[in-house]
Amino acid sequence: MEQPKNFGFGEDEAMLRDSARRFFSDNLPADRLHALVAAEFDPHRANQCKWDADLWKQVTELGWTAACVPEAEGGIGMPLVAAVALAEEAGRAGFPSPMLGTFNATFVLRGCDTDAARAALGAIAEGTSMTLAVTNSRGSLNAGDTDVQVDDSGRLTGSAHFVQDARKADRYLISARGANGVGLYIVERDADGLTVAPDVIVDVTRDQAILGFDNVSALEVAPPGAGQTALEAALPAMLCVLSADMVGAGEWLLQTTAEYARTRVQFDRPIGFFQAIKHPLVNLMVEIDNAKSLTYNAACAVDIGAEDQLTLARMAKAQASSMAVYSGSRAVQFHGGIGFTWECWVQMFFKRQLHSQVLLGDANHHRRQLADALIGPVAA
Amino acid sequence: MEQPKNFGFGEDEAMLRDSARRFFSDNLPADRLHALVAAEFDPHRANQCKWDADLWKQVTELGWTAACVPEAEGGIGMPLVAAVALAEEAGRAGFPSPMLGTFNATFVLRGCDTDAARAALGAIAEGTSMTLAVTNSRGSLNAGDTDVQVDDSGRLTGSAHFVQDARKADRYLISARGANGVGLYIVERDADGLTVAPDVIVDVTRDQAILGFDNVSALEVAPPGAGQTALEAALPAMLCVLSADMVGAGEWLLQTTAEYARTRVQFDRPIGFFQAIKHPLVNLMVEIDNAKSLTYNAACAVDIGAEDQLTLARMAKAQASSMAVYSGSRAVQFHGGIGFTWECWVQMFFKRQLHSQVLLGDANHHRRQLADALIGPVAA
Amino acid sequence: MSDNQASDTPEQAEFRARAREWLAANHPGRPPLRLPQGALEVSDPHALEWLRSWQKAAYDAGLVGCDYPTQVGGGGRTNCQTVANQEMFAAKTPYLVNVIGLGMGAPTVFFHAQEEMKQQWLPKLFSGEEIWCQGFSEPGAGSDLANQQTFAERDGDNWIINGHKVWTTLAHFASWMILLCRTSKDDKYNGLSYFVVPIKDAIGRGVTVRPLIKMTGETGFNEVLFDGLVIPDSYRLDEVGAGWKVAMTTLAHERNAGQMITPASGGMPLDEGSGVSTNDPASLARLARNQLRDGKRAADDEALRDEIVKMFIRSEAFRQNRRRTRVPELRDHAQRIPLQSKMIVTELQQDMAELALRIQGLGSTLSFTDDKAPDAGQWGLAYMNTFGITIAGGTNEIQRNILGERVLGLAKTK
Amino acid sequence: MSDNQASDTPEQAEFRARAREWLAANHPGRPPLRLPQGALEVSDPHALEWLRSWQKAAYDAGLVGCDYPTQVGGGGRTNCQTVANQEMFAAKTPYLVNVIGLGMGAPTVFFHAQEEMKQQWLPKLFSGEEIWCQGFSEPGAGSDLANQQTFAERDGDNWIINGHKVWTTLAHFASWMILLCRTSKDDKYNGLSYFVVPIKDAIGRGVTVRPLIKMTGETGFNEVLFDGLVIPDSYRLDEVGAGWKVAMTTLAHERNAGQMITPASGGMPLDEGSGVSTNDPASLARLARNQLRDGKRAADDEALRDEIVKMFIRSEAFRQNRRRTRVPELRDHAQRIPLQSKMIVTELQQDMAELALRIQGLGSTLSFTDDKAPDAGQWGLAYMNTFGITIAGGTNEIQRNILGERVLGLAKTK
Repeated sequence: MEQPKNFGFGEDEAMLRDSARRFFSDNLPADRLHALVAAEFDPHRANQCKWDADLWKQVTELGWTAACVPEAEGGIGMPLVAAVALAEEAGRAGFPSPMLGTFNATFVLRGCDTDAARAALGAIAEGTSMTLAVTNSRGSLNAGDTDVQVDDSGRLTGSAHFVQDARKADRYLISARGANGVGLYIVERDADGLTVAPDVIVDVTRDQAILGFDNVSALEVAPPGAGQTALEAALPAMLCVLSADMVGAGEWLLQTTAEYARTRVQFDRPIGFFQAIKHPLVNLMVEIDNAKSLTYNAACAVDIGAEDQLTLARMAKAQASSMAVYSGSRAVQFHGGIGFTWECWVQMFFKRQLHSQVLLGDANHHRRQLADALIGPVAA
Repeated sequence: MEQPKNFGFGEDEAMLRDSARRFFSDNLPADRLHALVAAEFDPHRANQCKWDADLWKQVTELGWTAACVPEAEGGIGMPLVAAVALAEEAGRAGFPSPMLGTFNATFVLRGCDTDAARAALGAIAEGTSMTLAVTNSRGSLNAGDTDVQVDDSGRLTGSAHFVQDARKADRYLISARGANGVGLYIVERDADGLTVAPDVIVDVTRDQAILGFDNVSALEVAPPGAGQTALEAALPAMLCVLSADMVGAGEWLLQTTAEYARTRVQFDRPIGFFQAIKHPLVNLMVEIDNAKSLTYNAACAVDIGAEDQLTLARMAKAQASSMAVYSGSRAVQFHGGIGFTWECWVQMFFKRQLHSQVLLGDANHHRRQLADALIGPVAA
Repeated sequence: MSDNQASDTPEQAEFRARAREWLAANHPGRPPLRLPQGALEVSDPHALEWLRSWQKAAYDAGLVGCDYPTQVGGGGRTNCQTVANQEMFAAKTPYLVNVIGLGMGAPTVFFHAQEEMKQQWLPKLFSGEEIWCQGFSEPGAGSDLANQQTFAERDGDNWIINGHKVWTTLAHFASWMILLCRTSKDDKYNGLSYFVVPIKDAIGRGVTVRPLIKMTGETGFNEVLFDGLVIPDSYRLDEVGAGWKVAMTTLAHERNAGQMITPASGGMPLDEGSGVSTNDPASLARLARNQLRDGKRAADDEALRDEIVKMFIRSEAFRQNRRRTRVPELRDHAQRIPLQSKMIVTELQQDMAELALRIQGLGSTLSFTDDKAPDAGQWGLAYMNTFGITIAGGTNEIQRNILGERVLGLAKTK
Repeated sequence: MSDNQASDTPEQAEFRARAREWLAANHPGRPPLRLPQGALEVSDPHALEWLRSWQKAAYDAGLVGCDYPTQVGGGGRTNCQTVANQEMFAAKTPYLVNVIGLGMGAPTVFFHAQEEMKQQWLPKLFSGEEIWCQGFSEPGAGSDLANQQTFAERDGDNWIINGHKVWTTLAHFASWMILLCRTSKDDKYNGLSYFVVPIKDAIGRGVTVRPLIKMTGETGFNEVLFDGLVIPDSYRLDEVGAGWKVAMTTLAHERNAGQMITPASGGMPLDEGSGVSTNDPASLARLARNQLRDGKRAADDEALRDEIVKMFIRSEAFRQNRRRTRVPELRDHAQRIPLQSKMIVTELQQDMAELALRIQGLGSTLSFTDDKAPDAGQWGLAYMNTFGITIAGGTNEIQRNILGERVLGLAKTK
């Protein structure tokens, strides 16, 4: 299939991305992020959820979350590459927000051909945030697995695990199993019978929780049977958005460490002089560039409906995941003692990268799936 | 099981090793090896087999090949660690000879409880060289697979492949399938009905051939059924000897490259100043030390009959194989343009290492077997 | 498998038997509270007291400081500390808490202090009654040890100390610090001198100790500020200007390449239930057998299996390398393996912990303070803490320089 | 998938259509003899002639030198060489044999020679009538390009050249060499000057060409000795003492970072039967499906599968990186990706070939001159030849320095 010029990344997308970059550099430089999520530190901390809800409100007012909502539902109707560019900037800022979840929900809902889904997309365009609650207690990556049951009257019982930014999102998009298969449902955060039990997580820029459902009434957006299809169809887009976040965070780690290597003097030389620092930083740059190019390519493939979009998106996530671990590891190591402290901003991105690498499957998982596509299945 | 002191490497073994080291430094420094195997170069060369048969005769007269033959058969009765030390020195010299094959045959024959096997061990002690012919055309690593058949009157028909140093060894130790399973047989190099069809190989310090058997009369050293057991029992020892060869060759590559890095000046400094050279050489040193310690440990485990000897020997070969590739690769790279030429001695060891890594199974093969032993089998 | 006994001298054999007997009868059992992964992370005073009483018991039984002369509180034995360490490890004892004192303080004091000061300091160091810390790192110095800015100025029979040290592990409990500082600005190396300085007794009188928080959220190390601390000249080690030489004694012992073997106890699993040991690849294998990934056991994923086996191989190689260092005939260069040891073990631990996180999948997102975290969240904690050790004591980048220069004879990278 | 066409200018679109049409009618078909893996390995005069006739045909069709002015034999077009290269690759044409001339000689001459010399040299360079080689490397110089010892001494209107160059690929066929040499011993950088010197016509009159044998056993490169070669001053490029500056033009183009796009043809599989392409991970997958290891297909070994997939990912990333360089909005630094390209592609090829050898197992022991070798022994040959490219043109170690310094702004390692 012929791909569009420039990954379909045109003037509108560039303008949106540039405004996002300015927004974060004005509103959430790393020192402010640290003050927000790490400064008031409790060593025996409970499950924190520190974020700036006002900043998020501004983001929705700027139309970022409306970007990929179809024009028919009141959105801007931009391609996935626009969301990818925004996610890359958010990752570069370590932005604590329900942005990834809202993008994920957007692409899932776009695959649900129901009025309720269209209405939910409209709500997103108007600023409502969402997150997915589609993972069971064992962290299964199979869209068909869920610990939530839906009864005939559309009420949910059970639990959803590893729900990202659960205390930031306004609504949840839940997969639940009914008699005829898996359907998708929306529940408001303050719904009766819903409990949000926060996890204590390592990442200081996110929050995560277990949702408990006790006969909770829900809005059906995909009927039983159609839910799994919609989730699977949205997987390539979700992988792209998450990979872009990791690319942005990786670039922050690279540039911050390079800056440190330019200025920190040891043995009478800036440490960037030493190839033991210089060459791994170059290798990290290569890993980031690979992840970035694969991500934009995969997003473009999604936008044009290419057949191999899942293969290309898995490549992007596999590369982004291994890069993510490397970026954090080298940034801490090359910052030396300082990099090992809570005070240093590096730790926030280090942890965000570790968290991101396992979301939606790590590098190993995706490479195993890719092997089937690229080499052929293992003989029985 | 309690292991003996010092891996069982005592004064006798040290003396033998030291004399081997002196022997090679006197008789086969790298320039002489190059003159022997590489100087007369034919770009469209046929299957060469260049070696110094007189030097090999001296080696047998020094009693190296008798070292691990039991005293009862006229040998010295030393432990495997002695053969390992000799193989390490031979690898360091890139010694073209049937030494590895003869050691392999020694350990296989020690596991065959027959008079014919004991007599064959006696012949080894007296200077007869041997090599194994136990691999089929598909390079199977399973001792039970063979393309040679034995009939009721003990005559062999079929072919054995990837036979190492086939044109140097006096006799072949062949696995052949009869009605009651796999037995082991000895055939002289000049036997009637035997053809030796040389391969053209990359390694310039070895030769390799396909043996064709057309109703060849053979001496049975292990009856049908017992051959596979004897081959399998000798595998740990064979892995140790081969790993030791790779350790020696790796050390030659390390020291030669370090010497080059101490003297070669670029950008007004010896290139060893640069961490892009220094650190990989240190990493190579670590890989060699790991392989060496694992090899002596595994050999010691064989000598005391430890239950986990195969596990330990697989660890040694896996480590030695990955080290071997790395050692050759870095030596060529750091020698720069010179390292890329036929004239440079590095190429001989580079190719020997590539050859050794795949003999008896590469790193990947052994790690897969180790996984079953260390983690448990894969669930069905 | 162990060949420890096979090579014992008569003195070692006798000592080993007594140690084994004593340990069988006197293991302190499980602690009444949760201990951190290592002595360097101890921040709870109750944990300190429990560990200190174990160290005292071990010292009284002759298992700590065995090879030091009796005059300075040692056991007066020859090559017995190694035996003691082996037996304590085999008996799965808790770790010794005065780890900086034993590993760096004791040999430095022993080789460089005046006789009467050795007799004052060493017995309480061995017993753990007085905790020691170390003052090498400074905010601007990093791996360049000679770049010390903390200054000691002579004032008659005293010295007045001003400056700022960081990463001073255990300083919040320490009675004494071994301190490298500058006594002359004219010469980078010869302008350094080495002191032992009081910490606990001098707090508020020239010494301030402030905790630093690690990226894990744990405390355990500190920064120490000196503001006109006055100490007597008898606290000086070796000559004025000989600080660099003394520091080399400290560093050699830190890298396990010094003359005195460091007393080391350990082996007790931190978590009886899980049996997690972040040092042991068998823990990884167990984790993989217990962990589901995408509906399959992680232990059934061949690519992960391969990664786990690589850890087993590296771990076994490390053990066998140590064994080979005791065989002079199988060594190429006396320092070749000992100088690798810190670098290898720290990178192995880092890679093992990183692999564990990938085996855990989504479970790895949970903090050790979340009860649901697999293996009590110890792998994530271990992963982050390994950066402390790949950085501290000379980064592993510096270790590679040292190996390349000392063992392979390559030109100095400076 | 390709977005080549989508971004064409009108001129490019028209040119593309014509190129495509011509190529469909004029592909030269399979060669009558076995070609080596690349132009740099050509040593058989028959192979040279066949390849030269292809280059001449492509030049006459306007596919070589498209963006150079018509006065110097070029096509006088704008940004059409890229289009020609894409179409030739898609049409699976043979490679262009005058590769050093096209990639380094032509832009260097074009930007630095006198007008009449350009007109003399460039048309025959483009057509392949005259083969060019390059004289940068010397026995003692390696990656330190400024350390040239070959000396050119002024003698009225002439220069007299003495010295020794190595790794001069294609010198045995070359009419001309671009030559960096020293004209003053006083200044390392400003003492260099740059010349074009005759080779073929001067053999026996001050020039000796001797073949060097590569570790693979192949020839293809040489050493060239200059013993009093006399050349006119009109063969000098740019000013006396400007050699370093001119060399930067050469190197920038060698690294695909220069102003002129190098004419490049290719894509024809070397071995029609096997379909092996040592550039393509699909070849690895195919090899693994055909190869038995220990009774199982290599393609069923999950750890090998994982390694193969990593190659697919790196290969796809390389393709997409090149695509991204054409999107200014998605670039962070103009040179960031172009400067990576040589390093990445050479290491990818090296790693792919090394993996192939492990997939082949015992079959990898066989030389390309053994008929039984799997995939005609091309992987082993490719593996060894990749060291030529990880070393040549500035080792990849130097490439990493350049990237760290120019793109990340790190201090120069010198």
